[in-house]
Formats: sequence, C-alpha cells, structure tokens
Amino acid sequence: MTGISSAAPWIPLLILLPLMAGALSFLFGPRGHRSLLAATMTGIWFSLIRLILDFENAGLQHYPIGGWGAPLGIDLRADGLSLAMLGMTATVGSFISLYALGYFAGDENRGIRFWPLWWLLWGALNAVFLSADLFNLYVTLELLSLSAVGLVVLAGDRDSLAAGLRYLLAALAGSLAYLMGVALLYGAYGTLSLERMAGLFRPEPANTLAASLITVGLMLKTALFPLHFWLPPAHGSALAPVSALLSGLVIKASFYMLLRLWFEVFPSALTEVFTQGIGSLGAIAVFAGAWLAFHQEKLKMLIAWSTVTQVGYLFLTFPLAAASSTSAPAALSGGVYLAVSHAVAKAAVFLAAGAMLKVTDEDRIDRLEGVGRHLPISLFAFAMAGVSLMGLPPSGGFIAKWLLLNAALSSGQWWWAAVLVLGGLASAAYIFRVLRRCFLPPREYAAFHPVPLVMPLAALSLAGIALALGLAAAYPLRLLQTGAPLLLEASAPSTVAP
Amino acid sequence: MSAVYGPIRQIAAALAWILGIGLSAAIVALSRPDFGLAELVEAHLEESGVRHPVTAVLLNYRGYDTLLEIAVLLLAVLGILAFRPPGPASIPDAAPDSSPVLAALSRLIVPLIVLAAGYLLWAGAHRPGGAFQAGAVLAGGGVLLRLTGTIPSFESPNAWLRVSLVVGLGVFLAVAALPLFEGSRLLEYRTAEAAMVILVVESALTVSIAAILATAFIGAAPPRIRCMSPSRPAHSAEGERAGQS
Amino acid sequence: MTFDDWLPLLVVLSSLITGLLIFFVGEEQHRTRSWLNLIGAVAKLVLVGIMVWGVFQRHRYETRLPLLPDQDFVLRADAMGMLFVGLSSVLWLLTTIYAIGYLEGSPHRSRFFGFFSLCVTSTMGIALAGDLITFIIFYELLTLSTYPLVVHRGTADALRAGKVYLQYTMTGGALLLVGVVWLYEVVGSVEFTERGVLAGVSVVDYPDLLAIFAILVAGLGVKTALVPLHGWLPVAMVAPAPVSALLHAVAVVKAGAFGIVRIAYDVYGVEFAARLGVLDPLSWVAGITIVYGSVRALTQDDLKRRLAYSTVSQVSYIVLGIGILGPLATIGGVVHLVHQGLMKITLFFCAGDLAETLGIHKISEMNGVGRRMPWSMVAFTVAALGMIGVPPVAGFVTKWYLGLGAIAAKDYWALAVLAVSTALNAAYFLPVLRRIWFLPASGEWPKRERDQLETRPTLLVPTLITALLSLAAGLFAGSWFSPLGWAKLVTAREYVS
Amino acid sequence: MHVTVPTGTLGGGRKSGTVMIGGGLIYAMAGVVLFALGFYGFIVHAHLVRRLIAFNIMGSGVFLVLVGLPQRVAGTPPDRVSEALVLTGIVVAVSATAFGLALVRRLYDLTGETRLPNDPRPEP
Repeated sequence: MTGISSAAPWIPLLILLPLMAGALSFLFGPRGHRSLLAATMTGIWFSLIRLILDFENAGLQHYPIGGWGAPLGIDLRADGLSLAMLGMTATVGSFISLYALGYFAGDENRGIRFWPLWWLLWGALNAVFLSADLFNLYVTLELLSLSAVGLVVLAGDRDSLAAGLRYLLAALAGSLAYLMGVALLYGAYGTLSLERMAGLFRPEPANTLAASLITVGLMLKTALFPLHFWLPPAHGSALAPVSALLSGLVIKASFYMLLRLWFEVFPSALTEVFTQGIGSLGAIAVFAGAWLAFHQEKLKMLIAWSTVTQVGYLFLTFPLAAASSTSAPAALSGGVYLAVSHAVAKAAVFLAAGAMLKVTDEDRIDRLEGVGRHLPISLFAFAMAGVSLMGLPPSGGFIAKWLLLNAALSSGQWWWAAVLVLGGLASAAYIFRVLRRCFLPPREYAAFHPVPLVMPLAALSLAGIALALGLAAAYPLRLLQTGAPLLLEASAPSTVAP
Repeated sequence: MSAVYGPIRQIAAALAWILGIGLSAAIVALSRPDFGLAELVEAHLEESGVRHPVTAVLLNYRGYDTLLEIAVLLLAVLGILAFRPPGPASIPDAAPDSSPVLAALSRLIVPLIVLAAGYLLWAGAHRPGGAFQAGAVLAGGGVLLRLTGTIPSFESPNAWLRVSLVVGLGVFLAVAALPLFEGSRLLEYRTAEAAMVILVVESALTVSIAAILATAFIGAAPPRIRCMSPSRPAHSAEGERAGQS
Repeated sequence: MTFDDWLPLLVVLSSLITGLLIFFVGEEQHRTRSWLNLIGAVAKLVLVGIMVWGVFQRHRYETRLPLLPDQDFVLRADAMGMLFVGLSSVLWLLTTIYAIGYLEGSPHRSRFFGFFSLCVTSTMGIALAGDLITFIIFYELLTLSTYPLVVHRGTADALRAGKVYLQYTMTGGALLLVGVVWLYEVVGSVEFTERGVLAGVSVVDYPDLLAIFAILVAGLGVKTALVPLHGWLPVAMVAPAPVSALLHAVAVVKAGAFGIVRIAYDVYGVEFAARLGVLDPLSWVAGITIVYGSVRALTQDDLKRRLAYSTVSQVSYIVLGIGILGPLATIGGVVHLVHQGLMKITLFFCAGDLAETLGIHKISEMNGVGRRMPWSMVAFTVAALGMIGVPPVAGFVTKWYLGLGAIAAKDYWALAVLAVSTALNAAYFLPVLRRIWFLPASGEWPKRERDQLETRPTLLVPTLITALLSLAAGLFAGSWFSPLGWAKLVTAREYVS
Repeated sequence: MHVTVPTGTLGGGRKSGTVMIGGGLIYAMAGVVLFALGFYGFIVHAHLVRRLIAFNIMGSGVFLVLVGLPQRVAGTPPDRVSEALVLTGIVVAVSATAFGLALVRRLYDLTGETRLPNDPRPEP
C-alpha cells in the first residue's frame, strides 16, 4: 500500500474539533456559541486544507492512533475519496451552520438543543470518512445515526417523533446487520483493519454472506429502494436545516462505506448478478421516487422523495464500475461526484424551502404562487440547485451524469445510459412542477414573517457552489483519482465481473 | 389490515430460518485465522499502563473506540433532551413513594453503592471492573434516590448536571489531544504516564456514565407525564402542536 | 494568457454579467436597468467587432479552461461562429431597445431582462463553443433561460406553452447528450475543426457513426423545429413579442440549425458525411419541413402563428443548404442563418408594433393599417417580400445560391421544393400586404395627432433598422463584409479547394 | 461485567492431532439463534417496546458471535480484543435503547399509541 504514515495532527483534529465543540456547546448553552462556531469552523477548514496539501505532496496518509498501528490499534487514513467526502461535509456543514444561526435566532429553546447534536454529527461524519477499521466504522455509524435521530425529533411534534422512531429502528437494525458481518469477518481473518482485510479476503460462501449482511445493513442506512421507507417521513418532517444535512450528508456516509468496502476490500466478491441487481434497485428508486415526488402535496416531502431518486442514481455506480476495468475510474469518479453535488444541491434546496416555509407558513406546493416576489433569493437558489438535481449543465450533477454516461456506453451497458437520461427528465418534471407555480400572479400570504438575510444567502451560496462544481470539476476529480486505493483497486482487472 | 399482514409474518419466519441456517453454516465453514491479536495484546501489555488486558484494549490500544463510545452515551441524553417539551412542568413534582422506611434504607444504601463503585473503578486496572461498571452502579444509586424522591426531577439540566454529563467526554478528549501538542500521536501516552492517565480518564468516565444513565432515566419522564388519563393524549398533543411551529 | 485568449470569454461574460446584475436591480429602478442593458449590449458589440476583424485576418482567439481532467472548456472564434455571433450581438442591442419600449409599465421586468441576457449569453456560448461538451453546456442553458421568457405572462396559456416547450427541448437535449457521449466513446475527445475531425476516421465505426448522426440531428432538430419535432414553436407564440422575435429570429431555432451546421461541417465534415450517406436524408427532411411549414402558414389567422409556421419553413432552408453537397448550396444555407434572422425579426417587431399600438393580433384586423402606421408597414412589406424572395431583399440571395447549389448537385427535386415554397410564401404573405395597403380601414383605432409618431420611437426605430439591414444585406451582397461575403469565406474554409 | 469466555474443550484437552471444537462455537451458535429470533420479533411486532427488546436480543446474538468465533478452536487463548469490542457494543446498544424507550414514552404521551402510526401489524 502506497502513502506515508503521518504524524501531522490534521487528521485527528478533523474529528476532535467538532466533538470538542459539541461538548462545549452543551456545557455553555447559548452563551458564545457564535464565537465557538467561528473558531471550530476555522479550525476544521484549516486542518482540511493542510491535510489536502500534505496529500498532494505525499499521497495516501496513514495515521496510526496511539502509535500502535493496525492490527492491534486503529488506523485513520485519508485518500482522495475521503478528502472528497470531508470537503463535501465541510462545505455543506459550514453553510448549514450559518443558516442555522438565522433559523434558530427566534427559537432559543431549540437552538441550544440543536448545536451539540449538530457538532457531534459533524464529528461522526469526519470520523466515518477517515476510519480504516471495520469495528470503528460501526461505532462511528452509531454516533452518526443517534445524532441524526436526535436532530429529527428536535421538531418535537408527533409526526417528527414517529418519523424519528422509525428512523431509529431502521438505523439500529442496519447497524446490527453490519456488525454481524464484521463479527464473521473478524472470526475468519482475526483482523479489523480495512487494508489487511483487503489483502486477506477471499470470496468463499461464508465471507460472501458476511459481505451481504454488511451490504444490506448499509443499504438500509442509505435508504436504497426497497429499504427507503424511513427516509421521506424523517427528512420531510424535520426542521429545515436538519433535513438539509440529513439528505445532503448523513446518507452519504453509508454510501461511502459501501463504495469503500466493495471496491477496496471485497472487489473479488463482485459478481454480475450482484452489481446488476443493486443497479436495478437503483433504477426502480429513480423512477418510483420521481413519480412519488411529483405527486406530493407538501414541498418538503417532494424534496425528500427526490432524495430517494438521487440515492437510486448513486447505486448505478456499482454495475458501471464493476463492468470493466476501463469504465471503473469514470464510473467511480462519477458516482462520488454525484454524491458530492447532490449533497450541495439538495442542502441548498432544503434551505431555500425552509426559508419559504418560515416566511409564508405555507407547506403546500400549490400555494406557492409568486412566492418569488417575497423571496427572490430563495427561489433563485431553489432553481439553481434544481438545475444540478436535473443533471443539466452547468452543474456538478451534469458532470456526474456525463461521467456515468461515459462509463455506461464504454462498457456497452446502454440500459443504464437510458436510466440516467430518462431519470434526469423525470427529475425535471417534479422540479418544474414547483418552479412553474412561481410564475403565477403572486397572491397575498396570510402570514408573513421576515427572516434573517443569512438564511436565503446561505441557500444561494450552496446553489452557486452546485453550479460551480459543473465548471471547475477538473481539480476535485484529479484529487479524487490520485493515490486513491479505491480507484486504483477498481481499475485493476481483479474487479472485472465474471 | 391482517390480510395485508398475514404474508409478512410468514416471510419474516422464512427469512429468520434462512438467516439462522445460513449463519450457522457460515460460522462452521468459516476459515480460521492464521493469526490472532491475543499475542499482540499480551506482548504490549507492559507499555499499556494497565495489567488487565481488556482494560488495555479498551483504554489504550483501541481507546479511540471508547472515546467515540462515550460520545454515543452522551448522545442518548442529548437526544432525550432534544424532544423534551419546553416550558415549566405543569404538575408539581411529587415523590412516587415517600414511605419513611424506603427513605431511611436508601440513605443507608447509597454510601455503600458509592463505595462499591469506587472499588470497581480501582479494580478495573488489573481485574474485571472499570469505569462502566462503576458508573452503572452509581447510576443505580441515582435512580434509587430519584424513586424515593430524594433528588428532584429537572426541567433543563443545571450547570452542575451539565458538567458531570460532559466531564467524561471532555477529559477524554483533552487527554487524547494532549500528545498532539508535543508532536506525538492521538492517544499516544508514554508508558510511564499511561497508568495515571488511564486512571484520570476512568474516573471522569465513571462520573459521566453515572450522570448519563441516571439522567436518561429521570429526563425521559418529565413529571407531568406520570398520570395518563384517556383525554390527556389528545389535549397534550394539541398543546404540543401549539408549542412548536 | 493574453487578451486574445480572453476575448471569446469576455464576449460571453459581457451579457452574463449584465444579466446577473439585472436580477439584483430593484423592480422599480427602470432607468438603471435600461442603462445596464444598453451598456452591456454596446460593450458586446465592440468586443465582437474587434473579434470579427481579427478572424477576417485569420487571427486566432481561443479561451481554454480545464473542465474535466481530460477535457477542456473551449471557446473559439472561427468564421462560422462569427456569422452567428455578429447576428446575435446586433439583434440583441436592437431587441433590447425594442423590449424596453414594449414592456413599459408591465411587471417583473427585472426577471424578464435578466433571463433575456442569459438567453443571449447562451447564444454567444453556442456560437463560440469550440467542442461539443461546451456546446451542450450552452445549448441546455439556452433551454433553461428561455423557459421563464415563454411563461413570462403567467397566464394559463403561457404555463401550458412553457410545459410543451420544456417537454420538447429537454427531450431533445437528452438525445443530444447521449449522441455526444457516444461520439466521444467512439472517436475520443471531439473538437470542432474546419472540414471536420472525422475526415480521417476509417469506416470501421461506420454503423455507430451513422446512428450517432441520426441521434444528434434528432436532438438538434427539436430546436430547429424540423417536422415532426416543430410542435413547440407555434405554441410558444404566447410569449411577449420581443421574446418571439428573439426566440424565432435569433436564439433558439438558430441554435438548433447552427448545431446541425457544426455537426455536419466541423465534426463529420461534408465529404465524410456524404460518404456516410446521411446528407440526402437530411435534405429530404428539410424539404418536407419547408413545404409543410408553408402550407400550415397559409391557414393561420393569428399573425404571430403565421409567422411561426413561416419560421418552421424558413429555418429549414439552412438545413437544406447543408443537405445538398457542394459549396454553392452551403453558401446559400449558411447565409440564410443571417438573412432569415434579419427578415423574421423585422416581421415580429411589426407584429409587436401592431399589438402594442392598435391591439391588432389577427390578420383579419389588418385592413388598411398601412395608412395608420405607414413606416412599420413599409418595414413589414420589405421583410415579407424578402421572405418570398423578391430581389433585391436578402431572401433572394439565399434562394439564388440554394438554387444554383441544387443544380450543381443535380438535386432537381430540391429546385422544385424551392419553387413550391416560394409560391406558398407568396400565397401567405401577399394577401396580408393587400389588406395592409389596398383594403379600407375597418378597426376602431386610437387617433393620433399630426406631430406624433405612429408608435413609440423605441418600437419603431429597431423595426426600421432591421428592415434596412435586410435590404442592405441583399443590395451589398457582393461586398466582403456582407453576410454573403462571410458565408463565402466560411465555405472556402470548410471545403478542400 | 467483563464477558470472560471459558475456553475448556468439549472433546478432552488433547492439544495434539485434530483440531478440537472450542467452547466458543457453542456461544457463536447460540448467538446465531438469538439473532434469528430477534430478527423475527423485530419484524412481526408492532408494539415499540417489544421491537426494542427484539433489537436487544439481536444485539446479544451478535455479541455472542463476536466473542465466540475467535475461540471456536480448542486451546486458543481468550481473545481480549473481541471481549473489549463486545463491551463497547453493549454500551452503544444501551444508549440506543435508552433513547428509543424515551422516544416511545414521549410518543405515547402525545398520541396514546404504543406503535408507529399506520402500522399494518395487529397486536399478537
């Protein structure tokens, strides 16, 4: 395995800082949480940038915690994929934090409960993306799920409570399936380190069972059809900033683990049946999700269902990447880039919708006539982010679709190309269903509460980034492909499906 | 309803059987590791700072897991506090059972509980025991005192409670981060300091674990939920919806 | 990076920045908005002027930015692109002036002019795109930025039209995307090059390239309004007049036609395309569209709808020029990019004048309007005669070269198509002219005093200018700076001589 | 409360010759059974407390497998790592259960229901 064993503090700081912030914000409540936010965000960005620089110089970064090193200790590790995910988290997280400052301005009571949970969730995400240990990944996943559920029930009404419980049960079941798989693998190979496991893993039936348990558990957490039932209520009933980070970031963690495990640890177990099957589930999710999104009455439920479709897209990565060694790099870059652009765009959409809801108290789509006159910025952000969700240029979503289409056609799998293209049209249908209402002559709203400017601006900035990802894709993609064991592994013939 | 449901039951049963049989077959067929961590654990026990191997794994080799795990524990309480209805408790907090016998007994038993917890904590270094056991026992004492009404319920945790809830995570984070300042790695203790460091961490953890478990018990039940009249749910639900926007 | 490397980007940005600024201009600050618009348009005109002169000197302007690790975002100024860029930047200025007058007192003007500028931006990008991925980026951006203009009025009709418009154009865009990705898979990264990149490609990928060409043309054919993909065009007539003018004279239909030109000449290359045998089917489709559009135009009483069907027919002259092998036909097709633009925008301007000043929307209401609005109607007459192909108006030049090309290529059926469509053009324009000039006024129109103009100067002036331009394009066709001159230049660079 | 697994062998203490089945295997098998049972309960029950209990049964099953498998061969020394993992797992499960129970209780307070809304499953 290439790369260096790093002693630089950047990797652990990315995990310690948010956890520390969580403890402090709980300890001190509302007092000085702005300065805490400023300090922690600065720290995280500084560490991340330093880490990226180290990575560019030295490639893959290993960090043996406590100096023990795997297999006795736990290793942290940063490759291109981890960095992409960390960057995504930092970007989306920063703007959601700013948005939350405005969102909870009038609601101290929820604000003081939001921040500790959100900081721990941020820490959990960074921990997932940096961990190189199967059991440690389980702990980070639990940290993630519990903080996510805590944020869902923050709304406190019966809907969000029920949704939160549904989410909690699904997440717990998923974790146990994952842990059972890990238990089997540990029993078979006596190690928990990803890299050692990658070297040892053989696709014998027992190990394949373990891998499939792990996969099902993570599919449940990623909400891939038919295991998506928990997502729409949870993402639809939560508070706007929470929905944004659930749809944008949380589901990406388990998807990241699936990519990591299948294309680094279990590639030898990749079979045509599995990849085509999981791709078909994705395809169903794309169309069924779009259909349901189109028929929602409430704006946030529409967006939540749109997340189900986008998750479906993500899983097209598997058949495209496993099909041939030539299509693998394009497919994996495309899949990851889709995850990143969806995070940014979907967060922007939820934040914009949240602003509209807070201002007008209207959750029904057919009552949004001319909302643009009251909230031009939010509406504009919604539209811009919508472009990325439809996969139209110039946007990150388009670049991702371009790469995935390339992979599909270069591996001769035209049916996935069809899904990609038709799915884009389906998404356009439900997004324009919202946008077209805004050209109707404006109506007067019963309630009208002005919101702090930071809210629409945060949404707009994220939407702008979603579009910028479509014009400045060269650098992130190059970063993704340098020294990434995953992509290198995938482009080796070993992963060609039998 | 049941018509829809019927199949689910059979499918669940079938899946359970498949799962059970498949897994049993798997653990029999599973290849055996040509290497185990046991030797490694023993080999580095000297440097680990404790004599009990499990404690060594928990707080040194894989201390990072434990660090995240204490965060998970804290999350349970944060989550519970997240959906507690705002505003002061509607019903004055009455002790469920204030019989003098119970009160006297609890006053006698609590010191013993604390003593036992202290022993467990100290014992953890060389034999079964440690922060979690000690914390759990202490939490038991807390629950007892709550049930006898000796300690009141709370609306939102006061400063002292907050401190005891996060001290475990806080101290552990600080200890974990300290080596970074002298250029060594996260959670990398010098052998000499290890024992002391681990004791500090364990003590802080004990306090927090006790506080967290007890708070989870007390905090989950705001006083006003205690009695449950049929009319109540609807009414309180109304209040709830009004309460949140 | 020198100025030459940035010039193409600047040309695009000049309208993009204008548009973005306008979005943030308050609804009521009309003065500021108008100034921004005009400054932007003039700035673009200047930049384009520099670029045109440079390209004429075979000077090379190219902006190249990394888009993907193995793929650049390329904006390049070549003779072909200049034709489209020049047309758009001139007409943008005129249409802006026209729209400022036309929309006086109507709501959502910031939104309108913002998207209007984005629309022009995408047109510029399409014209300057140096490869297919860059082309697609702006092609789809055009779809998105024209939608708000189509539904601008916010009426039920407008929303329905917008829906139809999206259904057509987005499907087309999707097809185009598939075709382009497939092409990249077959021949690797494709950049537009004069005489075509595929000229050297062996015939191994023959069937693929055939299918790809079909997909690409189908995708582009939607915006070009090739029959049967033309359905959106007449429906989109609900948009305000300046939008119809821009959509149908410059931006959308021309983007499609221009795309087909690029594919045929700069990707496949005419010789290779001819070897593939894709040119004849293309010209047949064009021929059918020409006749069909004219026939449908005959029966329309709504003025703008008649003009729309006339557009369907006229734009296919460009495609026909591509389809017929040989430099003469190419000249005829390419030059029609400009000629049709000038004449058609004049006609739409006049339609707008009538609607704004006298509330006339139907042809049956136009009796004797020539006496009420002589200047506008003179402009209308010039453009209409041009459409029919009466010398010396620009339209004649087009048909002349197409005819010569058809003869040279021995495609006599194409000659017949030209004849039929000319007859039909006459059949649906001459009666209108007769109503205008020779029938007694019927409608009750607002009176006008002696010293007052027939309509607002902001509406009248652009109309007259475009009419004059379409006349001049015909009169001075011989000079190098005329559209014809450029078309000859382009053709000279596209054919191996 | 450390889980200390006896490593005595079923088939006599002979280290030489064929590999003896270790006691661990029994624990692992028991774990599998618990996991399957818990899974069944988790699916078929609508009552939220029952489902949380089922989750805990599944969890115990996983922990038994985790601690049992490494010692399924006679004479292997106790695997302290897996024991520590189980401890961590238990604490995580405890936290999740506490949170879940509190949620159930609050939901009951709001709706008077002990099951999720529109849940097709009847009470057994």
